[in-house]
Amino acid sequence: GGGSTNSAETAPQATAAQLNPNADLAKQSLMVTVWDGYTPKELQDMVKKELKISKLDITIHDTNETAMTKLTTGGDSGIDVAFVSGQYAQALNEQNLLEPIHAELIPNLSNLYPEATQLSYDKGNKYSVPYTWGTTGICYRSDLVKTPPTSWNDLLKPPAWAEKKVTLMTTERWLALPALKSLGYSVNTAKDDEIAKAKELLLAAKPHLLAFDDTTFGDRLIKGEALMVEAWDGWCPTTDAKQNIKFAVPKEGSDLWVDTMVILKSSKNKEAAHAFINYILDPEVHRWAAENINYKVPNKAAMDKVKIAPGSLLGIKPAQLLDGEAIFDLGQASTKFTRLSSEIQAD
Amino acid sequence: MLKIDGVTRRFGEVTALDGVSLEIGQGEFFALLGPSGCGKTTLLRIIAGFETPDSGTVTLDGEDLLGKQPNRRPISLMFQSYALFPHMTVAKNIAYGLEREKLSRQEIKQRVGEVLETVGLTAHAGRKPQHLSGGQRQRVALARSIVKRPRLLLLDEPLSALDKKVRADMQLELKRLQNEVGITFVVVTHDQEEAMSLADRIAVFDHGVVRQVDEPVTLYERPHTRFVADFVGANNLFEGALAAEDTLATEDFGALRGRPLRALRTGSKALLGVRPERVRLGAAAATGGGLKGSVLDVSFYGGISHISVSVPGRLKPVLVAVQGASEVKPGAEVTLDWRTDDAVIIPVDQ
Amino acid sequence: MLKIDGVTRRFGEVTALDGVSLEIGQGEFFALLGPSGCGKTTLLRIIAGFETPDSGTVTLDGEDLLGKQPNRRPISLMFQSYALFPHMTVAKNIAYGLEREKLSRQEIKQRVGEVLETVGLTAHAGRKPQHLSGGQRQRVALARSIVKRPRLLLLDEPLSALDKKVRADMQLELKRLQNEVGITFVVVTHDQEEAMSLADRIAVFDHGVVRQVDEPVTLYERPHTRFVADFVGANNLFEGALAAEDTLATEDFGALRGRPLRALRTGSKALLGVRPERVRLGAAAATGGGLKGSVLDVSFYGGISHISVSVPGRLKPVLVAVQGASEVKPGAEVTLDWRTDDAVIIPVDQ
Amino acid sequence: MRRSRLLYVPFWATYVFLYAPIVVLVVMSFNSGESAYTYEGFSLKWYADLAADERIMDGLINTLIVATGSTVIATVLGTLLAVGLARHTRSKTLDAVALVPAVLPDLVLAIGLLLFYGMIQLTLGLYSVILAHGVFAMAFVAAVVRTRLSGADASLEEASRDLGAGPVTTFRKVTLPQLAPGIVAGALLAFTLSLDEFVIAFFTIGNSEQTLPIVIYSMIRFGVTPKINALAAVLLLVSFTAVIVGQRMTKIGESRAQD
Amino acid sequence: MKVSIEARPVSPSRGRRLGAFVFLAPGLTYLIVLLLVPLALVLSYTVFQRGRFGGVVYEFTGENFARLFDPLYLSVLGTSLKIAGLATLIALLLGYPTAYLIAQLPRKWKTIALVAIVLPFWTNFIIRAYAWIILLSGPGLVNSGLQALGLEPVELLYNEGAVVTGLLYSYLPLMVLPLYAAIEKLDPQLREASANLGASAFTTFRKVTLPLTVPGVMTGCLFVFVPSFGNFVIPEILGGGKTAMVGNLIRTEFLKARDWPFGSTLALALIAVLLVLLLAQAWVARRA
Ligand SMILES: Nc1ncnc2c1ncn2[C@@H]1O[C@H](COP(=O)(O)OP(=O)(O)OP(=O)(O)O)[C@@H](O)[C@H]1O
Ligand SMILES: Nc1ncnc2c1ncn2[C@@H]1O[C@H](COP(=O)(O)OP(=O)(O)OP(=O)(O)O)[C@@H](O)[C@H]1O
Ligand SMILES: NCCCCNCCCN
Ligand SMILES: [Mg+2]
Ligand SMILES: [Mg+2]
Repeated sequence: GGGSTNSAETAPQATAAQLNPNADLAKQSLMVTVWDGYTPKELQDMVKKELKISKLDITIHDTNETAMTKLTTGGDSGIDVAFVSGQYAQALNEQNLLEPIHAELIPNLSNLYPEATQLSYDKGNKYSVPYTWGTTGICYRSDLVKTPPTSWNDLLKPPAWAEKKVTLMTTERWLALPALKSLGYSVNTAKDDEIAKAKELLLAAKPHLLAFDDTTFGDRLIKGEALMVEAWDGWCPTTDAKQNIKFAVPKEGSDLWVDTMVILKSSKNKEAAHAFINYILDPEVHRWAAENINYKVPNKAAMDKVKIAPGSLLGIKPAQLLDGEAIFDLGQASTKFTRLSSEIQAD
Repeated sequence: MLKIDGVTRRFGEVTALDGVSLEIGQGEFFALLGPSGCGKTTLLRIIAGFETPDSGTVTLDGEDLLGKQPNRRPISLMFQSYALFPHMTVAKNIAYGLEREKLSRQEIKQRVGEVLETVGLTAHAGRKPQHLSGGQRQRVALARSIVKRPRLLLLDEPLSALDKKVRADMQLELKRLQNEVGITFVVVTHDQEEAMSLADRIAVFDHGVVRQVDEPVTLYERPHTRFVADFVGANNLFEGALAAEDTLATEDFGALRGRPLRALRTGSKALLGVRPERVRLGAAAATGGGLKGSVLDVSFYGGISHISVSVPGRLKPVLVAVQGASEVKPGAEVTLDWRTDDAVIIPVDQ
Repeated sequence: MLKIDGVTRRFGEVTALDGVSLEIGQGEFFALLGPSGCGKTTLLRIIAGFETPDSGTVTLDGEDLLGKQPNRRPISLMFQSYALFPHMTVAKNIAYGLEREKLSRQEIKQRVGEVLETVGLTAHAGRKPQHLSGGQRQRVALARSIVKRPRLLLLDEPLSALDKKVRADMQLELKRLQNEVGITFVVVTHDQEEAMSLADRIAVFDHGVVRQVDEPVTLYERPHTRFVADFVGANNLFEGALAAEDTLATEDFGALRGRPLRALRTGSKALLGVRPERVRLGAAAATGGGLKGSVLDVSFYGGISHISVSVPGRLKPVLVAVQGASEVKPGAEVTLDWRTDDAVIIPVDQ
Repeated sequence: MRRSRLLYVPFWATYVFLYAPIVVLVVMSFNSGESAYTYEGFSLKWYADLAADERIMDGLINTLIVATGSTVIATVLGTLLAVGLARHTRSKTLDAVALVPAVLPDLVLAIGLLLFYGMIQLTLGLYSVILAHGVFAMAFVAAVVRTRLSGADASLEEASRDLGAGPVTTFRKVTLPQLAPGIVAGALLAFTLSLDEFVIAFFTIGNSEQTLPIVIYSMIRFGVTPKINALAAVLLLVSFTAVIVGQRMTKIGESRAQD
Repeated sequence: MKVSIEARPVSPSRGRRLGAFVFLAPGLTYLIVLLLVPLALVLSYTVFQRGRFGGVVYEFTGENFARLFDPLYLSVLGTSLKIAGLATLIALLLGYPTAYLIAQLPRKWKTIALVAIVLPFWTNFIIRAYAWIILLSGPGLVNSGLQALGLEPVELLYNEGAVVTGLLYSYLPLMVLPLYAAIEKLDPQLREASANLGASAFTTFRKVTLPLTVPGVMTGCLFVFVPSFGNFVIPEILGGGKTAMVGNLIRTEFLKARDWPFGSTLALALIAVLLVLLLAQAWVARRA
């Protein structure tokens, strides 16, 4: 594991607090914000028992955006650990809100795949620790499609039998992804002409879509309302017993996304926070999490133990994932994607 | 024309109308008179269609009225509480009914102008009702209902808020409408003089029951019942039994003279009524069959003076009316008498 | 007691009150009389505190009233529109003012009971105002303001919706309150008989101006101005110029006899007024200085008959009042005259 | 007076429109299948599921606390404000200010309050939501009450003053009862809006609490389950019961007040 | 009772100032602290710039306002006006007769009918929106019904019509309640007078009831239009993310682009549009 904490590249240097490895955790409590259903239910009790901290509160956010709002607005949010996607961790760090990771307090970092410590948004895990990772592809009804999709164009220019039976995601970076990839561009492009071309493609696609959706696409497939959807692997219900649902990464390539854990600089329980992350990275714990939430974890020790259910996408290997392009925050240029998504909607 | 037959209306335990039957002729000026709360407004509201009787029928020229929507009845009602539209000017309020008849703008304007002139509110045409005085509002309400020239006009206390002068003008106007336009009127009024002078016939109500329907002079001079005798105009009533054809025997005042209204058996209970203006006032010394009493109070009412005379054996003083200011003073001893023709003997309804 | 000084109130272009000054004494029964829209209600509202004069002062026993909140003035106003609380029963409406004085429940109950008895609504104590007839509502409003026994009671047309009997009872009650409780009254009424018989003094208003303040008989018999002569009671007016001490020279009727109200220069313009009940009606053949005319109309008003006689040279017919039903018939030729003392000569205000 | 029969068309249309989806929700809550769309048979399993869901139950309680608290604030302050605006000032500016929360997108108010709470270093909790909901709820109460007040008969208030009541007593005894239907409608509106409010609650609630809309919003993003239908059915049942009990209580109260 | 008589202006006096204070102070204080100050904070952002990674940096710029006039934002504004206007209009057409009839029901039924209007709203707006999906979607109830009748299924969901339906469903009670409050207080004698003067029920409605309840209509329209105009959840759920309204833009700027300055500027624009509408409405009301 990459334990170095002091070699910053692009990010402003954060100053590390002095932490006491022998702090009495019983005097500390934790508030963690995470997506609903993204940690197993029993985690709360187990953490308290294992770490002997006085209290663990788990609060829920529904999207990265709302987590960002909670963390960046106003005064002390009271949150110690937040689960956010990689590019948002990057943005938080840019705003100097994150505590550098004290690798010495997280011995389990060594369980991570080496690849997972060198991701573009945070090389060397200076301020974030990956929790899950995956890619984006096409999730489809193998029993209803005439031909299985292989290209993003199958979504963007759906064949007649899929007319109004496909969905794309609404969150702007993933909205743009199919178009950018089918045009052969980078998902992290900031070039106006490339974004303009992607827009044209998406505008042409809009009349043929059922909807823009990044939360209930799995449901729609199960009901048969949609036949092909843009999906994150973890949410593609390939294990659903009743329907034949499959997942494909289009030939033009896709992304690599990472959901991470970060520690807030404002936290007063930093030792407990590190202990919490360390506990998650325990192979047994992380394995159990993966099996329960159906997302792959970047923890080699854990993945080696994972029981993979038939049809599950947990079997995708890190090497395959690394074919994807990691999404990172574009700073000022990210507003171009906002505009793109507004233009698509308003059309 | 208008025929009301056995109409009854109850509100909870209150019986506002109790089997009322009336017939009102084409072009008649008909007045409803009766104590406060006796059911006058209720009757008008039934005719206009805002209240449904519990039983009974109402027909207009033989046609059933009760089944008709209020707006399809050729009837105008002036509400006792005016019910002016607060969001419309005086002129708009008045024009409202005409506009419903789809008259030309020209004609509406002209007729509104005329009626405004009639009620003396030309200067107020553009004002909203809330900026008018009480009497002005009443005149707007009146104007609004007469401007339609309906076949039947129901007026609920139309002039109660007006001073004598304006009231006289309005009365003239109502008479004119009756005579020239041939409108039939049913008017509620508590003002007896008004009823007497305007109406062709008057119905006297009491507790939802019609007591008597007659022409004014008949009603005044030949009341059928104690209630009517007492209610219509001032009256001095004496109880007793018929002694001879022209004589009522009373316990306290001996025999009193008067003319029976209808043939009565001697000995049957009856009431003698004599109007204040028929009572003659004499000096105490005067001999003869008069009642003796002493003057209690003299009050001056414009053109006439009312003298109340306390007569031993009577709770209520006897009222005497004389023209102009009177010379008698309170405390004076006087005798009272009247001509036999000036008093009526009324059978007592048992 | 109550002193009103130079009070003026304008609403836009309308001047509702124009420099009104009045003084009303302790325990007095004071009436305001005047045509509809002349400013009576406005004056009461100013005294009660719901309207502020544009200029002028109002004091009660020397103390400035205008600065005081309405609820701190020892004054009750009975509203012309009643303003009953629709969500309270009759009893609650009446008790409202007493509750504000923090009287004991016991006492409130008793006093409400008494006043309900007085206005004849004991049976209606538990009803809501919207379930009452017009006259019943008016009596509730009256009861509500008299039950407080304020020092000053302002009544705006308190009896206009009541029939004669109830009205007489109420008048007696008001008089009793004045005499026994010593309340001072300011009453607006359009009913001249009422004003005449109840009031100690009457102020006659016209277009926001006080025309004359006097005792009833004086007002009736000695009107200062043409307006008052014409407005108060029925009158027959003749224009002309003073010819001699007791004679008015008119263009169309020659010399007419009457007594001037005050010393007048011969030749100055004046008006002769003679009341209908003072006019003597003679047969046409009768000789002497009377006016000649023909009977236009005879109408019967309860106790008296009004005869209108058209006299050549006059637009308005001359009114004659006689007691009882009259024997003259329309069309009859008659002569009219009066005693010199029965007519007044009024200087014409230029 | 008879009413036009035509009026009943939109009247019933309104109720059908309002209740059709509700009926669907309730029927589907008894679905034995997993699908929210096709009814497969009768089952109460979703109710059992619901009862076991602590988050939903906690959310429900929090929501009721918030709605009650903010309705009380809004009703009291909103009514006072409406009367003040209608009777005690002619200021158009104040009128406008009172309407702002009603014309402001939730999101802007939410962000503004979040910034403001941050600025004064307020630790968020349920009460911060109550205060926040109070803002828009008050505007709604004030607007409804004002509507009723406009054109109300001012002479009643004068009569009360004349009978010796001060402004406060007049308000309590005469104005308030006259306004009652408006106030009830306003309070009902405030309560309803607060029960359902999501955005503002989301931003101003403490991190350890959730209101029901927040719970549902996060649950539903991952697909509709009939458990949610069961929740809707239970909420309806509770509301119905509350209304009927309330109705009974007022009736008892009234019959007592008769004597 | 006589009309709504003697509503003469209360003339100013000393006690009125105290009354004004007692009635106005609590509410206004509340609004100043919890509305105006927060709003000022947000609006002050309109002149600043977005930070590189979101939020705000305190450097002045006029760019945010310039951006507003981009045809993109103008077209979204147009769509929002159209959708919110339609929802408001239908709400009024359904809500007025409903409120009118509720107001004439006997007391007991009145309460029940009124509560029945708000009852559905004591569930949850998202659940209700999903109920519409069940009804309208491709395999949903309406289409199943159509198919059972042998008709072609129709596209009901994920279009502007569905958004209007959803908004209407969400805000209909906000129309009915103020209308009810306004209609209920009308003196029934005014309607009687109108009928007596020959007006049909409809004319009475048009000439008497409606004009006298204009304040209620205005309030109701405001209550429906405003939250519809600024809505973003319903367009998202029922519009399938294919329809953008101003609310979506603001939401996007605040939450996704984390461009608070521009988000605030959009919010300001939204408030400005509403203000213009309010003023226009007031002007029309005064002329009428
Ligand atoms: N609020 C107001 N705005 C404008 N004008 C008004 C207002 N109130 C009264 N007026 C006008 O002022 C004048 C006096 O009104 P006031 O109510 O005092 O009359 P009044 O003598 O009581 O008449 P009435 O006997 O008809 O009740 C009238 O011409 C009336 O139209
Ligand atoms: N809506 C109602 N509910 C209950 N009782 C009523 C209602 N309307 C009238 N009443 C009662 O019915 C009786 C008759 O009322 P109505 O209004 O017809 O009297 P009225 O003869 O017009 O009296 P007034 O001369 O005082 O106006 C009264 O006792 C009244 O209290
Ligand atoms: N149920 C947990 C949802 C987590 C969603 N992760 C989104 C990944 C895209 N960054
Ligand atoms: Mg009546
Ligand atoms: Mg008046």
